[in-house]
Amino acid sequence: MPWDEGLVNSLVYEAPDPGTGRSLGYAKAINEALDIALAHDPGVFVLGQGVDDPGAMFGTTRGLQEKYGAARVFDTPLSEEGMMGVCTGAAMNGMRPVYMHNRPDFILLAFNQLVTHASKYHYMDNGQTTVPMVVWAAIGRGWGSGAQHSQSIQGLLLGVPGLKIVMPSTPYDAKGLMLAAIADNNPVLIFEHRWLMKKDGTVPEGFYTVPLGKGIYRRRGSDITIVGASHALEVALQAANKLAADGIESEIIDLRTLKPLDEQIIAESLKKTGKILVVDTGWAMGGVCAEIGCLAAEKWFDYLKSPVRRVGLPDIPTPAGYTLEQFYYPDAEKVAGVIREMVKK
Amino acid sequence: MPWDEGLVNSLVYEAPDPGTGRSLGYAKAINEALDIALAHDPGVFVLGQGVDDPGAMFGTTRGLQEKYGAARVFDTPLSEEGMMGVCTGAAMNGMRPVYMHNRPDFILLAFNQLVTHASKYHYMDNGQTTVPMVVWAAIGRGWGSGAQHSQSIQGLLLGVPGLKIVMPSTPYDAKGLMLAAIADNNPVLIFEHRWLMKKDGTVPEGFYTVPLGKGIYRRRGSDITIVGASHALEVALQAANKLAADGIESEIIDLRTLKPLDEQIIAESLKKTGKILVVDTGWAMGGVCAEIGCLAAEKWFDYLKSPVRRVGLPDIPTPAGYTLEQFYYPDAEKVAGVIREMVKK
Amino acid sequence: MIRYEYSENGYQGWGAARGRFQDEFLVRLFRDMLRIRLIEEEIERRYHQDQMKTPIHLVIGQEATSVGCCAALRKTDLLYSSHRTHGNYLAKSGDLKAMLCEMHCRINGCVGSRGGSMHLIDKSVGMAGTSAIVAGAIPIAAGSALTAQLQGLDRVSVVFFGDAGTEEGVTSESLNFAALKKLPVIFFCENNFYSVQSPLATRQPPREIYKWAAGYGIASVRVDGANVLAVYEAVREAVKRAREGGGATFIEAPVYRFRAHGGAGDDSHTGYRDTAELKAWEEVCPIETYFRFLADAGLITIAQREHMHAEIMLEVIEAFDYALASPNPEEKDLYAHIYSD
Amino acid sequence: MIRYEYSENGYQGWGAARGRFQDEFLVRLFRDMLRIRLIEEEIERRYHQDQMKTPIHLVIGQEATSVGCCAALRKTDLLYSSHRTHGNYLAKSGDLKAMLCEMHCRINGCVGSRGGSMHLIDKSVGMAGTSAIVAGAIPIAAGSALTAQLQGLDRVSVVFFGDAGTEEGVTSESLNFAALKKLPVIFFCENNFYSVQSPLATRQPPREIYKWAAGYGIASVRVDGANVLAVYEAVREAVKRAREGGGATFIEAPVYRFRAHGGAGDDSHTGYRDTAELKAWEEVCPIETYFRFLADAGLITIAQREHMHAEIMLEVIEAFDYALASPNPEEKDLYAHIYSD
Ligand SMILES: Cc1ncc(C[n+]2csc(CCOP(=O)(O)OP(=O)(O)O)c2C)c(N)n1
Ligand SMILES: Cc1ncc(C[n+]2csc(CCOP(=O)(O)OP(=O)(O)O)c2C)c(N)n1
Ligand SMILES: [Mg+2]
Ligand SMILES: [Mg+2]
Repeated sequence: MPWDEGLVNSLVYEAPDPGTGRSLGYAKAINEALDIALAHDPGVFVLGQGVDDPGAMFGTTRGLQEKYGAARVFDTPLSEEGMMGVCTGAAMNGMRPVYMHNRPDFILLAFNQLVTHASKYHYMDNGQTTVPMVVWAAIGRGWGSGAQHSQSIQGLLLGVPGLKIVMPSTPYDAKGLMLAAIADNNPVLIFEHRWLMKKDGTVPEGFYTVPLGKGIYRRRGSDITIVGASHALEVALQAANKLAADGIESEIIDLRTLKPLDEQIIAESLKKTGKILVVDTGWAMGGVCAEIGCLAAEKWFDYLKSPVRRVGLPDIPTPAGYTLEQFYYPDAEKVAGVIREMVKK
Repeated sequence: MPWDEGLVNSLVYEAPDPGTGRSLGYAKAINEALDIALAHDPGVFVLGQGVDDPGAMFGTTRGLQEKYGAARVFDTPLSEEGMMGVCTGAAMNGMRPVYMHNRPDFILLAFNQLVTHASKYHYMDNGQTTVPMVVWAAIGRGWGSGAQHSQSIQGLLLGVPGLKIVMPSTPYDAKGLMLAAIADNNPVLIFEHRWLMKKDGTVPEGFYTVPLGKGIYRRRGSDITIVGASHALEVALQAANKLAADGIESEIIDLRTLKPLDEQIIAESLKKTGKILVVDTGWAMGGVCAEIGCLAAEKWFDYLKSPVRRVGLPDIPTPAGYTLEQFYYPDAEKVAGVIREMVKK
Repeated sequence: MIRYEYSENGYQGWGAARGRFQDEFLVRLFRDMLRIRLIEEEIERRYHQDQMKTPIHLVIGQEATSVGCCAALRKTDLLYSSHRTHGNYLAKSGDLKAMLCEMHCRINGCVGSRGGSMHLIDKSVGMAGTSAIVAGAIPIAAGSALTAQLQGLDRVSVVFFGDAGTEEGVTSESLNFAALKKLPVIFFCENNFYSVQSPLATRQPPREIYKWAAGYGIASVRVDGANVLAVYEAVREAVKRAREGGGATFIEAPVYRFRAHGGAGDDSHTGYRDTAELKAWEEVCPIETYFRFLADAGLITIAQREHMHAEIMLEVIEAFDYALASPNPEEKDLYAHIYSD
Repeated sequence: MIRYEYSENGYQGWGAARGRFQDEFLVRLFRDMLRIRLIEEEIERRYHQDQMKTPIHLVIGQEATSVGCCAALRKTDLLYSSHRTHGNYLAKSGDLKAMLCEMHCRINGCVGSRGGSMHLIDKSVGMAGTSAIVAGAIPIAAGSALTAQLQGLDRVSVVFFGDAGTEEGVTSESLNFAALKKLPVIFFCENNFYSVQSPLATRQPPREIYKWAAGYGIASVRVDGANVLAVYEAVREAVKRAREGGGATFIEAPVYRFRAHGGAGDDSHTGYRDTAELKAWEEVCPIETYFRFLADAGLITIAQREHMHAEIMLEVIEAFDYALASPNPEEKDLYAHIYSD
């Protein structure tokens, strides 16, 4: 079944993860993180539709049931709200569930448990309860995913107190952030992107974490600050590398965690460049782009030399067809165009 | 049962709806709108938990079942997702459901039907289907509503293509926007606020609509532009009136509709004042405040003379206790303080 | 018109109970019910003073379910609850002072004034979590039971909910999962025939709730919710099943709330239910019928009851005084526990 | 290991059918199934060419349910579907060219290239809506039925979904509401024992799906999903009930998909199901068993079948050619229908 595969393979990743050492695939990096967590902590369990099937959730859960048993790595009924509640109840009692989803769209079924329960218990009962759980999903795109199988929902959840939101963009981070998320005592959402699943990168063996709430520079430059995460950053990097030939030097910040946000790194860069472009895999309106754009105008207004810009999805449901998708999703060309305009100003 | 009542009555509404004519209560104005719509269009039906009970959804649905029958005005099982789907299916076939909720929190149970179905069919099947439905809810506050009964969720929905979002602040608007929402061929969310339910104001008799997507000036001034809707605007008005004594003249825009947004009126005012404060009943982060704040920095950067500011809720779940609530919710004093700071700059 | 009738036999046929249970135990059940009643009546009496700025959902008339159930549980068993928490919290030995402090929005409330009456939680006694969202705690209790199963504990998790709770899809999902995994969980449905002011008939087709639940392939029973011993026995059996690996049980207990859905006093006069219906159920008040049963068995006298009453009232008044004298939160308290370290 | 067995009797005992139905009708059912099969096989054959950039969920092996059901419906009755739409769309007389254009992402696709194969919709023939979300269309169909009831139409709404669809809470909510309101709706569950690669046993406790559905107080039956006549009869009865005001019906039809959950070809070799299981079900292929039944009854010959086959293939190839020659969308097309006026 070509389902996304063709497109995934056609993406050229021009900026591999820096550093030397073992190179590993993205999905395998997540697989390693889960393996280490399961071995390390008997409280960890992994669940989700098909985590034990031959597809193994893009390979991220491959071999885990064989190794840790069907009690700790298990398939679920098609009951997203119920299973989110089950995870919440388990987490409230000392377990560390990792609940895997093929697509973020399915998490919308569980918003009541996620937004009104998991994220609130710790505060609501005055700290008696902690809810250490990880909810993982891979954003769909391409091959007819369409309006109901392609939604990036991080923007919908950004405002919800008590949650943490992580969006890795390299195999290194995918592993390190997963381990950090599992270790965290709060509900942590990890949004992956399908098109990163076949990316390779340097991944250290064994246990390490990438701290939640800390961004990282992926490219240094002084003309403009580009802020984002996950696959949107990949596109921005491609645009930035193109523009370097014209002497435009972009500074690119990979936020890694959208909530809590690393404001310091953004401020530092913006102070230097005076220009900020926010990119996201989700709708530009009312989501991640809006929050960071507003923040810039609120906290770092004096640094700003030109209007804040955002590149996300237009205010339109995702069309399924291939040609329409090309018009719908911003590509490196489009991002490069925005950067050019901004730098000219 | 005092449940909110005490607090509702203690609010003094210093700025009644302008205009002469009949004065009517807020809930009664909605009741009239529903009555007119039911009489006018046999496709309209009204449903929700308790719409036919003695409480009658704050009185908004009082007498409607007696007048239009139990087939068109009916109570529902506790099945928010299911009933949202029922409304969607009915709307797809030419009906105009009005689905009433006591609290927006309950709509979180129905996000899959609302976000992934109702809002998308029209686009997804190339315009074959229209989904004319109204989803109404009153934001809870006070008297121990707490984290699970007080959520303002407009910010979570702002980014979702295909939806419209309305937040009235006067009885006049409550009636006129409800009639406009019912007449609209798209899914329209109306978020009311419990503390407005006892407000009185001028309300014309008979049928009229307040157009969706058009804001209105509630106060003219040249020192600062304050943008918002619903009860947040009420607080801002109180603050502005206070400050007028000190010679600070705020311009206040009632957006009425958050999506689609009346950008023109904001731009017009901001051009004059150069300063913008966005207020909302929801979390300041990632929601309505963020979107409008970002928009200002993106589209009207050249007008801006000082940092964009926002006043919404802190990034904390709502505490239930009375004293904690006083620290949690921004009041007129707090808003006045922010305005003062902004005008000084 | 009486829409919903009491269809059980009270304590008829329970004469043998005296032999099966210790006298003290039987009397304690009475005291526990009476205590809940008196606490709630005092809350009700003081509610109009607006010192308790919190919604209340009284269990007056529904005391036998909480007391009968908790008598069959260990302290380490976990109880989850809905908006109607008072009876659950008290029966599970939740601290009364902490409860009243919470209801008075004081900083030493059981959840620091963050939750109010819908979030009476005291983990030290296994009162483990509540939800103000109908059915919200049901999958959470299933998750709690999964934990016990994964950790090899013989702990049982119980969740209380109302008849309307069975209409939420998540309840079906939870029953399915509990049946699939044979979870040590008890789903306790207090069917009081109303959801706020909506009668069951406007929300569910004619069918018996416990039979519907049996469709998930778990043990499911109906028990007289006005009979504390019947409830105790049903829960005891369910607990035994759960501890022995036999999986989940659904219990439907028909009960009747003597007060409005929320707030103080009855609201039958508004017309959604007939006062005659309330009157009929008051006749089978779980406290009075049980008192007569105990008195007939010679286990309690009126004088003893009066003494018990006075003793409880002393405790209650003291607890109210304590709550009223307790400090309010300060601004800094708002900022604690936003995230857990 | 064969985990899920065919447990019905094929066309044994259906000899009398010939008298009950018109010959043409009986042959048409065969042709309709064969046509779906041939269309899908052609889609499958061409899928690796990557001209169809859309997920496909083939119904090869499950043709009898769509065909038997739609034969009992009027054009004005409405059909709602899931991700597995091809059979539903074709059986409800959806336009083949528009379907293939949609699958080739062409602007003249049945939904203008916005939906792909999971959103084959053609309202002109009552193919009224689909959802790519499991169980997503179920409450929508209930809403559609409510509309008919409110408008006094004798229109029936039918919704297809898989076994996994019964695990979603919203399905329970929909059954409850349909039972409560006696809605003219048919819940058609194609139980193919798998959800993607997850067997039923890892998702549901041992119980029969149709018996569970009966717990909602609606008519509920199981019917042989490999027998087009049995399906037709069951739906006819359900339609009659719905039109006469008798309310909803739940139909469980055990079926088997001969291909992978999605994409072309079988994937049994990956190990989630035994190839022997597939083989066993292929033995009771709904098309071949019905062909033998018709042939035995003297209603069709091999030569006639070959002619039919050729005729269909002509239509199919033409439709593919048409789709391939059709124009792609342009940028402006992205912006139509964001909101409705
Ligand atoms: C999901 C949801 N919808 C609506 C409400 C409002 N509400 C609060 S309590 C209640 C009644 C619930 O009835 P039932 O479950 O029978 O419990 P009872 O109050 O009778 O004990 C309702 C509708 C809610 N809290 N949650
Ligand atoms: C809510 C939701 N969760 C998960 C999925 C992913 N998914 C797509 S089809 C499918 C299998 C559904 O199985 P079933 O309902 O039995 O239908 P079948 O494919 O067997 O016809 C799954 C899990 C989805 N589309 N929606
Ligand atoms: Mg009830
Ligand atoms: Mg299936």
